[in-house]
Amino acid sequence: MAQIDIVDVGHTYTAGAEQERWALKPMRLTLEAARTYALVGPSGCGKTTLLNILSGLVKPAQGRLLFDGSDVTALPTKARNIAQVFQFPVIYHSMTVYENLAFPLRCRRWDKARIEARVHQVAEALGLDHRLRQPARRLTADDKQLISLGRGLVRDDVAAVLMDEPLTVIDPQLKLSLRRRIREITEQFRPTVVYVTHDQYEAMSFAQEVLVMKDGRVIQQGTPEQLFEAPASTYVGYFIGSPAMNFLTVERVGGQVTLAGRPLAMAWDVPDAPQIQVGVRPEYVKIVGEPAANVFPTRVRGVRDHGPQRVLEVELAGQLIKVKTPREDGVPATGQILVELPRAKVLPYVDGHLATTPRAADPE
Amino acid sequence: MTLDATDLSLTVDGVDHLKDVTASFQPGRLHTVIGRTLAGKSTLLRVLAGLQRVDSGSLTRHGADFLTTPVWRRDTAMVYQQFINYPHLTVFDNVAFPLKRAGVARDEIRRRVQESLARVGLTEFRRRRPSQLSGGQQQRVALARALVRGAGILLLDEPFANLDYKLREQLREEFKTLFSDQGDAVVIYTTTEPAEAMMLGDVVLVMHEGRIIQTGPPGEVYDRPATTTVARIINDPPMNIFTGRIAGGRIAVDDLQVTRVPAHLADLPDGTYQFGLRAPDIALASAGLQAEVTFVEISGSETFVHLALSGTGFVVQIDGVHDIALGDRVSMRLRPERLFAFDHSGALVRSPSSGPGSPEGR
Amino acid sequence: MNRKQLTKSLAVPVAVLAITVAGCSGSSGPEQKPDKPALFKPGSEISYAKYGKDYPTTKVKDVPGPCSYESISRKDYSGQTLKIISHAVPVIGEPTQLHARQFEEITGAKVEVVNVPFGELHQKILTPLQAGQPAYDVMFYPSLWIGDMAPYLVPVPKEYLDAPGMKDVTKAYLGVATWNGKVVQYPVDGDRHYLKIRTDVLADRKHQAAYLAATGKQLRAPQTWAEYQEIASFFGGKDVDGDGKPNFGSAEVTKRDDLVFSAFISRAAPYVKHPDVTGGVFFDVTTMQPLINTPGFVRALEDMVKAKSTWPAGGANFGLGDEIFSFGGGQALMSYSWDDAFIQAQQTDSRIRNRVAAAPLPGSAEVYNRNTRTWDKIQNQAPYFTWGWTSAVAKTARNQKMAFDYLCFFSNEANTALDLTIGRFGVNPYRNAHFDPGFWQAQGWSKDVATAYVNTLSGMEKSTNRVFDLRVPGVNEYMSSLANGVAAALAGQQTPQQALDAVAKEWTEITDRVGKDRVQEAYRNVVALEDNS
Amino acid sequence: MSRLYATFKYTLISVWAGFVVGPFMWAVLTSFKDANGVQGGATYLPWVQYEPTLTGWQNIFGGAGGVDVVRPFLNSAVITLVASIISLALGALAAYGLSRYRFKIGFIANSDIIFFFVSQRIMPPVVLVVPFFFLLQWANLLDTIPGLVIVTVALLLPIAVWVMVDFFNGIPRQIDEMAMLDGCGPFGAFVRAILPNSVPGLTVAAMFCAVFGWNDFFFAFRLTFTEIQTLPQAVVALNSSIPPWWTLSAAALFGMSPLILLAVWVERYLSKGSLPGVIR
Amino acid sequence: MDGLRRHKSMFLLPGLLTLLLIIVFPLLFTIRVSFSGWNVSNPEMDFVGGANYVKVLQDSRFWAANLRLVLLAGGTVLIQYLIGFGLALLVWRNVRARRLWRVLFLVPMMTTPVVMAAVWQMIFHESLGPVNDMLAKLGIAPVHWFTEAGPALAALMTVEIWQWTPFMFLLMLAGLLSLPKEPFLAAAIDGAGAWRTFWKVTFPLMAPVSVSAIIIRLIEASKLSDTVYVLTSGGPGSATESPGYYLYLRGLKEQQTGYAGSLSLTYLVLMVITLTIVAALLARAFKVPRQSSKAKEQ
Repeated sequence: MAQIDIVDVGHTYTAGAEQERWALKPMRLTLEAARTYALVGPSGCGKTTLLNILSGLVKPAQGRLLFDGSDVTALPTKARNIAQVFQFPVIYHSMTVYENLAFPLRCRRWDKARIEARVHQVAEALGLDHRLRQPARRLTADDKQLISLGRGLVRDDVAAVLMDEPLTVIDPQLKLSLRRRIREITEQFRPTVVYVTHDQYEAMSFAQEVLVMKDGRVIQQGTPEQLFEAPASTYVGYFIGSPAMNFLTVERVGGQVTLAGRPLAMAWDVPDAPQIQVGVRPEYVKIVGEPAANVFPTRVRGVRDHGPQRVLEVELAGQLIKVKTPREDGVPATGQILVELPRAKVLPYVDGHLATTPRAADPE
Repeated sequence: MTLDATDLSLTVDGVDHLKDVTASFQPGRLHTVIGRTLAGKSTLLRVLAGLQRVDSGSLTRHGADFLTTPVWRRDTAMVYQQFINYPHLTVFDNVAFPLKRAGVARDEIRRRVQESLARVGLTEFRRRRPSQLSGGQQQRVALARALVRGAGILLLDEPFANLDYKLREQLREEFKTLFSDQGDAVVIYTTTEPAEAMMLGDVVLVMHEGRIIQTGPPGEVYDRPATTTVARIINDPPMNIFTGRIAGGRIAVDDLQVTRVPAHLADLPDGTYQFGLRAPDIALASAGLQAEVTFVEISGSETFVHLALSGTGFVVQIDGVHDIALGDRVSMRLRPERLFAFDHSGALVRSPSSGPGSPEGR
Repeated sequence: MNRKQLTKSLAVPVAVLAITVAGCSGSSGPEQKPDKPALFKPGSEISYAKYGKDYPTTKVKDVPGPCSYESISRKDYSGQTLKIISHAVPVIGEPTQLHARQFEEITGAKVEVVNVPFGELHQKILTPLQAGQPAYDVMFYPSLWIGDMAPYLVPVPKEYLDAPGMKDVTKAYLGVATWNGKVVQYPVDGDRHYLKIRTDVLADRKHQAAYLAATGKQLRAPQTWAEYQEIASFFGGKDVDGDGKPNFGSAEVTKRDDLVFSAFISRAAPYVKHPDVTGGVFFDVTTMQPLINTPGFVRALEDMVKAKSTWPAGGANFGLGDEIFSFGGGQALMSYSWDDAFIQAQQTDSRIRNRVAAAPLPGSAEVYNRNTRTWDKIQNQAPYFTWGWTSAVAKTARNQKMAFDYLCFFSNEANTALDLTIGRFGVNPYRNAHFDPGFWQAQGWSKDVATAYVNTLSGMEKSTNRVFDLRVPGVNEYMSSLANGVAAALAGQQTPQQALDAVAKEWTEITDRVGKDRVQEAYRNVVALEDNS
Repeated sequence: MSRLYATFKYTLISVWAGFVVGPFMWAVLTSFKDANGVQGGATYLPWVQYEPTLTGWQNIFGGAGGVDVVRPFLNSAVITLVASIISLALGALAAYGLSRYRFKIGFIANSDIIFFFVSQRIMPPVVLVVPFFFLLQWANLLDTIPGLVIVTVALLLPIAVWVMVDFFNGIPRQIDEMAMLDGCGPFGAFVRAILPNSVPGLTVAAMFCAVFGWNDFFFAFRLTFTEIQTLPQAVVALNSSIPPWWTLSAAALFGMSPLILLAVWVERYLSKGSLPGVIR
Repeated sequence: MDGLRRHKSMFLLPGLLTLLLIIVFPLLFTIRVSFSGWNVSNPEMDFVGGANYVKVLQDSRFWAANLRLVLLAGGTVLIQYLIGFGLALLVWRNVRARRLWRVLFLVPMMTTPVVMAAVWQMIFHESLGPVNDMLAKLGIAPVHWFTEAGPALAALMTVEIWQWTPFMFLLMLAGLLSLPKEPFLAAAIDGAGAWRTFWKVTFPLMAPVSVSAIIIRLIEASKLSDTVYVLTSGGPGSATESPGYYLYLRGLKEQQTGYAGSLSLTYLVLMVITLTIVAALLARAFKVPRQSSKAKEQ
């Protein structure tokens, strides 16, 4: 397992295109050894390009890629010592489970006894130890994905395990259990993992750190909690969390931020900018009975029953926001309610970017 | 104008795909059919559409036999889970297709197609082919095509299941508006997700292994699931079900006292029950039952923590996203006032929404 | 319905419908238009030159008569179609095409010609005839098939038999065209096998001396098959004519599905045709016992197997064309078959023009007497009149007059004179007029060559110990069986005796299948030709 | 890729290319020879080793010494085209039915019916030709284009079914279902929703039909007399006991030309990537 | 779409009935004629019982032809498969002038077998053809292409291979082009070399295509007769006779329709049995998964 340094790596598929149009804008990232990372973003965000650069399928137009400090930019896939799990389960049809798992080791000419020991160890972790003699093609898709993973794990020196949307073709009912097993196994073997997905749930459930990508850039890197609590941009606020983060345009009068003519207190200094938005998660907006600081009157526009919670859509100062309330609180009887925007949970955004904390991982 | 199914049954290779399905679908209402994969939801829709024969049972529309009516005369539109459009036609022609078949005048077609496309937000894509669109856009085309005809029966087979969750969220939001003016159409929507059933449905039908096991308004089904199976299906994450004993005013799982008997269960005789508790109704606390974190999932804005409590698994839902490491030991606290009680066969005995002494049942 | 009825119900409609269809389409009578003015003056000059540079520029005079250009050009056949099947181009197929085009030009008729490889011709003609399908009006085919074809042919009408050109056909070839006393085939070709040699080698003093030194014998045109073998093997593989390429002793037609049976019969003739024995060569006509495996035939096959060493590469699979190219092209020094190779060698652009000679087929020093079952030591010669192309008009022909007019035009004196000089046409002398050395000298042949040629041919007409083809129904089956046997022996798959025993067995089966009486009756005709000559 | 491997690879490719081209080259050389150019032995260099002539080519375009190939060419084209269209139409219909519906006639199921279609290719032509002769005679269709078309359909239909069943199986059923829901009858759904999306499959089937239809010699030869001649027949008519090799070569080259163009077209299709999905 | 029972026949029936109409009569006719003595001089549907079949059993030439077919069809198809697959691999990717090669490699399949056989006949001509001429230039004695059994078989097989390798090439290339990329990447990641990648990835993935291509070719190759007819006429002797050509000889050339009928049926039954067995064996040999013929996981 290796530390991966992505140094000014950028790529374009059309030669000579200006950098603004590159599929992957030049970026500098460090993925620490033995951690799990998820690349998440909508299709076309550059996550697959980045993955292909890591696997060696794509040679970047510029920049260097270092595995534990050594430059692998020019090396072919075969020489990079990585493992990869693909969207479609890839197994060797003509081989048994055992032979599949032993294959990378046989290619490396390990001796028989050593192979045997290692394969059994990995198979046990995969929960496939009792099926080693079966033809691999008879397994279900989720077990095949485990074999793919296992082929990477048998190699004790693998630099990184890349996973490219590994749950795409898995039956919805099995997705959870497979994700769980993959996570358990990676926690046991602790390789460096880069997991690509377009599904935020998967990314946040799986990875220790999530990299949100958009338009060829990594717009935020952080733990799931960081992404949720402090989205670096309005996009991340929208992209992470369901329902999405509420954004309200506020005014700045003197040193004060006001909303609907009332002061809005925040735990942060607010920069001086012509257009300021504040973000607040629906989970943190509270319905209160009494006016107080940071409490605003609103009008209820709609109610959605999600089961355990209801999502109220309310109008605040001419802007719609969502409020999540527990089911047992019932639906407000009147159309007018008061909501509190908790001081510590209201974040300022300028030009779509969080304006308090340094912007993480934003290449400049 | 109702669509009535009576005792529809279909067995293929010894497996029941439909078993004595009886349901009445009302005009102007949105019915959600919820069930796990392969519960028979799609089969039911296909039977209603005329794409699948049945072994027995009857289907009537306006009181007249509908089973013998061929597909193309059933006045039925359908949206599939897979993004199914005519690959060779442009977006415009895709939407115009059913109108052309119905012999609608050219100007009228143009007007209605444009209107429909505008409603799903695809006006600027009308000249593209489906393959040049994203998954979400493709499904919007399918929706537009289903809508444009004003069909009497509208079937939607997990239409958003293959979209990623942001899109799913968005289309779900739009859905009610899109279908608000379908007038007297019978709308049937299948899903595996409780949130969709809750949000969209006027009526929820819960399907399991080819049978409809409960029917009712969403809130009703949610608050009073008839069986443990319904309780699991209608909740995400599935309701925690555990077997315990009521004895001496306490509820115990094996030898572990987990909680006191809440008021609404107070009059239940001592004995063994299956208890149900929703994931949000368990809290992580500083003190309480000691459990080990086996898995953590993050779903939207919630964190689902899977816990093992002396061999029994529990799922706890907490608001917000939290970094919790696997293997941690945490304390959890059940909210006894939210407990459901089921008998050994799984039938609901008492729910939190019913007062003490009021018997459950249908 | 029982099985018998079922099978009947299957066969009957087919047969009935076949007959109905045939009847219907045959019933529309030909329309006879009045004559139109002639396009040719009597005795005008005829040449093929205008049809391309593949044709000689030779000019001949149109000979007056009912079949002349002048007479035929009076006929008006516009709006009518004549359907002809012929052999593949060029052998007989090309003259069929050429004369069809001319016939179209001068009569206004539309002529459709289909050309078919030799191996297919028999069934392609016979199948529709037997099925009653009016497929062809005029058919060109090997004359020995007369036994199969005769029932479906229109006898040549008297007016054509009386034409001067027909009167001039030699007795042998008119005999070949006759079946049960009626002339049913229209003679267009006269074929026989004879020997062809290269005089620039065989008559060369140097070579003669060398040959004498080596064998103690005079080098001359071989008189016997043994001599033929000796000469052939002496010169085999050496470049004796100085063209830089090796020469070979002999080229023979040996391809199974081509005409190997004719070559074999030529080789066998002197061993099996005893001047004093009558009653058939292939069968004993009284018992219809096959004689094909008697010692004479076996000896000939042994000779042929031995001769393999003298053939050029591929010589064991030579078709007629290969033989022609081999001898006509100067590769093989000797060959025996029809005229084609000889005419090819005498073409104006040939390298070996006038360096060749024709001679009678080799004979033998002894002949098998099947009555006494002994080999009689006599010098024996037995010319083989092997088939030759012929033509005929089908009974189903819509306009029989037009069909015969085409044939008489095809074979009119002017056309025949030109056709005879084009080797690839496969048209060979069959009229008395053709046995005139002057005619050939006019084509540029040297006097010696022309004289030897004419003498060889006319000598055969005069011979009294001749072999004719097995002109009986099912002849193709007999010959195909014989070809199989010969091919098996040549390929070394069987000994000559084994091979011919198998052939004899098959021949008996064929006779039984075709009907012994029918075959016997037909064979009597052949035997009569042979014995009465 | 190492240099050694590249050399090895291009050597192999060139060797096979040479083998493929050889016969064509020989036919081209021969088509410009005449008897003198042929009978002395093999010659390769025109003007040096033999004097080139156009005889062979003149002979096939109306020269008196040959067989005209223009009319046979047209006949072949018409027969191939019509028979291919009929086979594709019937084959696509049947394949669609077999792909979408379950048939059960006694113990016979879909796979058996498909096998029945495909198994027709096992029949040696010799088995069929005599009965065909009587069949066509009965229908008065011997020596006619319709007659040959019928027979050719019997040869091509199995190919069309074989290709199309696989292809239709690859088109989602939901598309035709949707078309029916949209108001098309089963046939309308096929024509309006499925056929327009079957172009790659139909193309491949059409290619095979063209190849096998155009190249049929056996049936055309035996079921015609003088009226209808197909191109292979015209070429074989030159296979005489004294074969005019130059004319034969010219005719052979002419006869293959349209299908060689087909090869170019198939390759384009292959490179575009539409074909690989069809043949599995 | 089982709800549409009534409409399904209208799709199947036109094609099925057409084929039945065209095929059933010939088949019944052949069965009937095989019990008759129909021949050229006696073209009648009489009844001779099983006499023809007894003759078939004793017909050593027929059985020899069948055995020969095993070599001719089996051998050429195997070689075609190897070469076709090899060529497809060569021009699959990373090759200059790829499209030129592909067209070139397809062309022979498009040519008419009888016509090409005539051209090959010139080429193999023992004294006038270029093959022997070039061998002579290399100092090799002329090969008796059509007059010795061995060379004749070799010539025949050469022509068959020339003509039909493109068919294999087409199917195999199409198969290769439709393969997913991931397995190859996976093999590269696992550290497999070219040889191992071929045997463990390419070959197994191509197994279903291989099996169907081989079977289709075997079906077509078993009918081998046009080429024999023009090229060798079955010679020398009967050394290159295929059953198809032998049937043609008996049935059409000699017009022993009845006997040929019984030969045909015997042959047909043999073929169906053999091909069925071969298909099953191939599927096992190539380890083709039974449930699906598609290479990709779904």
